[in-house]
Amino acid sequence: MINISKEEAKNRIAKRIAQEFNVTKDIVFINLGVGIPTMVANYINNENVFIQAENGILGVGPLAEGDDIDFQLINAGRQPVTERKGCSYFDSSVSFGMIRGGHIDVTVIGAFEVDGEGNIANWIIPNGKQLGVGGAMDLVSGAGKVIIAMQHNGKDGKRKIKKSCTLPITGFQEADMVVTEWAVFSLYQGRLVLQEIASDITLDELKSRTEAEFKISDNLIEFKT
Amino acid sequence: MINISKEEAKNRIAKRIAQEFNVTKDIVFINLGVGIPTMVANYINNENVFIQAENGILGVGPLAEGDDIDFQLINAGRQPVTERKGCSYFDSSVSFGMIRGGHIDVTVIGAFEVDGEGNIANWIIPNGKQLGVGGAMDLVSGAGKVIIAMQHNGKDGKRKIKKSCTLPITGFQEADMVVTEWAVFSLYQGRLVLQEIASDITLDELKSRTEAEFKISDNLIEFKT
Amino acid sequence: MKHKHKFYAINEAISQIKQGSRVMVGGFGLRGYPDVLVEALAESGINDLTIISNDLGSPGIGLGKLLSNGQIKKLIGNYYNWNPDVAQAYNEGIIDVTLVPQGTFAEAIRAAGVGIPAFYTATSVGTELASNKEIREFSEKSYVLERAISADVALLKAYKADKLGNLIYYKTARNFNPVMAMAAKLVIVQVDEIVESGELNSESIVTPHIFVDILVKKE
Amino acid sequence: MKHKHKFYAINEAISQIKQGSRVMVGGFGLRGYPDVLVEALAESGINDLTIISNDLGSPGIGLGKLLSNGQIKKLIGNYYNWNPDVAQAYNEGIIDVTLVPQGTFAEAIRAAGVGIPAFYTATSVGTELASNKEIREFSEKSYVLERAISADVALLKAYKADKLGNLIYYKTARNFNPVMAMAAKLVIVQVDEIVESGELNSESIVTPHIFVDILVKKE
Repeated sequence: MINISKEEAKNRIAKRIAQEFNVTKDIVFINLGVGIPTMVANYINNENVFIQAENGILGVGPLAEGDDIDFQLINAGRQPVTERKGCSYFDSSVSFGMIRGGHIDVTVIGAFEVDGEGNIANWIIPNGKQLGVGGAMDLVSGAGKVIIAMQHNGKDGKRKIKKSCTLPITGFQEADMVVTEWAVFSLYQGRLVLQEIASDITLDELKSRTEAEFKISDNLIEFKT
Repeated sequence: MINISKEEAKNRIAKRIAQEFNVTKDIVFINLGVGIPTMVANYINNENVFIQAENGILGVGPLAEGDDIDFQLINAGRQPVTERKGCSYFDSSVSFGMIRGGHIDVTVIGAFEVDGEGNIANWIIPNGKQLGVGGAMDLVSGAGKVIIAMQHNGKDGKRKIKKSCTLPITGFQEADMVVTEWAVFSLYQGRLVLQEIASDITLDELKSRTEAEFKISDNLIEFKT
Repeated sequence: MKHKHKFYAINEAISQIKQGSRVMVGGFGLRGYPDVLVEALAESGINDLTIISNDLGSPGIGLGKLLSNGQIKKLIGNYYNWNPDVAQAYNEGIIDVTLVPQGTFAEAIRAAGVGIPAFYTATSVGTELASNKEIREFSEKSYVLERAISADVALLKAYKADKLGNLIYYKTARNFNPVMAMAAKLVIVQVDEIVESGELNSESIVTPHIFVDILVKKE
Repeated sequence: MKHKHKFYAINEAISQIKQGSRVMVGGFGLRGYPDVLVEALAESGINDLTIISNDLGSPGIGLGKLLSNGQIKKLIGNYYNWNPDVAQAYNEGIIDVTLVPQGTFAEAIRAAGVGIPAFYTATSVGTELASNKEIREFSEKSYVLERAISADVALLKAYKADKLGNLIYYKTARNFNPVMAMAAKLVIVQVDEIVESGELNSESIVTPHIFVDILVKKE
């Protein structure tokens, strides 16, 4: 059983997702959840991509450091950020108006579990140490495309791509793409399809690490970052 | 049968309604409909009263004249107005949010008819030359208090304070006060009560000019402007 | 997703409107309406239009011209008293008119923009305009269910845009423009001035560029 | 109707809050929340409170202090992951918690402010948070009916106020403050600076003074 470090895994996922945004010549509006999704921003080098944070800003720039830190200017993960030129501020009802109204093209979001039908569980572990839903349900329901960014397996190898989610659902059949450190899946008509596989894992090993059944794309390619 | 000119009638009504606003020491927010209601502003001399216009301004100043006219700054009757210090602009959804949300204390509005139960008809004459509702229904339903400003009788003496409105209703039991050139009525628990009567009309004549039955207040006083 | 190149010539912008389109138009009483775009739409002769607007200008002026030209099939709006041609055309059965109370109209447009398909309001309960609509009680008060109002295209007027498409307005010319910017599939905005990105105060931008597709500068 | 004299000392302002009050508090993750007002509320010992807020600060910090103090009966909000005391108190049955998705939460507060008793949204359909709520189809898509959320008192934070009570905010410290200003019977705002009436740009005022009752200047 091969393994890579948690840090490498996360960066791999973030880099791969950033590729989705580095080719567009149109203007694209995205929202990045906390954790790996926020790291995606580090690898986007396309000025046509604008990042919205649900706490009320469109045009989030890089994370703020040193003297640039303004504690009143944060992203939804409470990290100090900077402004891009042409950024704007608005209240939470307008911010979620953008999300619910379908104006956000893509959301990248983490998950505890995702299943073969595209159901997402990412908001709560019952009776756990955390109680909160945040904007997750609004985002998976409202954004044009939902990309799940998560490590393929949990602690002690627990499989997170399930036949059927076991944790409370955030949204039904909302996932459009799942990116892990080993693979890229798309969801098409409620079916999970393997589109890309990393060179350092075999298909058999990937299957053993994935509870859900998946179809293999006729155009399967190597997962590159 | 006594009469006063239309102009005098209108001014009398506007002056009397303005009295309602010239005593308050609290801050009061009001919205004035087109016609006589707009004239009320000419007689308010209390800086505690702020006028909202539903096309998106709070803090309407006097009508603009001469060089002060800015055609992009109008009230809801399309008249050029001026700004008061501390005025603000907002879109129509916020403007009616103020109205529907109960933040406007008083609306003064004209009417074709009002009846003994406080029903108001002021938006349409079926198959007539005009088709429009504007903000009338929002205002009578949303404002804290509704004051009807209208001449007591229509053309050829037609009685406008009806037993029951004959024209399509704008709002049910929404009128709180009716001011005409001859009298001031309040509406209390769905009953019309004469509170003030002008010195140049007799009670009998007032009754003959009023279709609705009305109670006479124990504290009936003279209508003064 | 928005096209990067937002700057269109007037006729190029208007050519996005098709026969039978649902078109929202900003403005209130000839203030804050996109005069150049409306003029071009009148000249285009495109017809069978549903026009969603507060009013219809004055007879033969502004949106009134579309009616004179016979380009309108249906109106959704609230106050046509400034243009008696509307009542006449309606009474003669030439056009269909759906009247919505002004506040409900504004809220229903916003609702479409923010993904709310329907909401309840006390406005119009018990009146003709609520007949055939669902009435429901909340906390012992009656409300009417109102549906969101969306459009294919919005023709709007703003004061300044930056190059990204962020907008600010001028005084009461703001009116319905910001809510309509959220509620149409394609949003075309006529502006007086275009400034560099970053020149508008971030705190004062009224319509963020996420809501704007096309900018047309008034010459 | 608003009192003309809007300027209150901190404790005078906080004394408006009663045992059992429903209190909305602006802010997101300790940014844009009225720290001085919350501190004074914590010191007041007023209890049995329902707190309506995005989050509950951090353990023992900001609104977290009200929980440590045992002043809270119920929470209505959406994200308590920054303060694990909340899950613990909830799991132990010490407090009641109603979770509302963040966007629905913002919209429901705005709804209360603008006289909308209820609205439909697709957010949370099919999830636990929509269980026991009415589901309804519009144009073949399912939506859940959500009720407005109002309060007795709102404790807010703005950047500048003018003497009338008009408000502007600072960057992402704006968040829930403007919608909460519309939705409470009594609105108390902590501001950094108070300027003369007329000194704020009329086009840039975010919260008009019609929504503001009391101003408290942070010393």
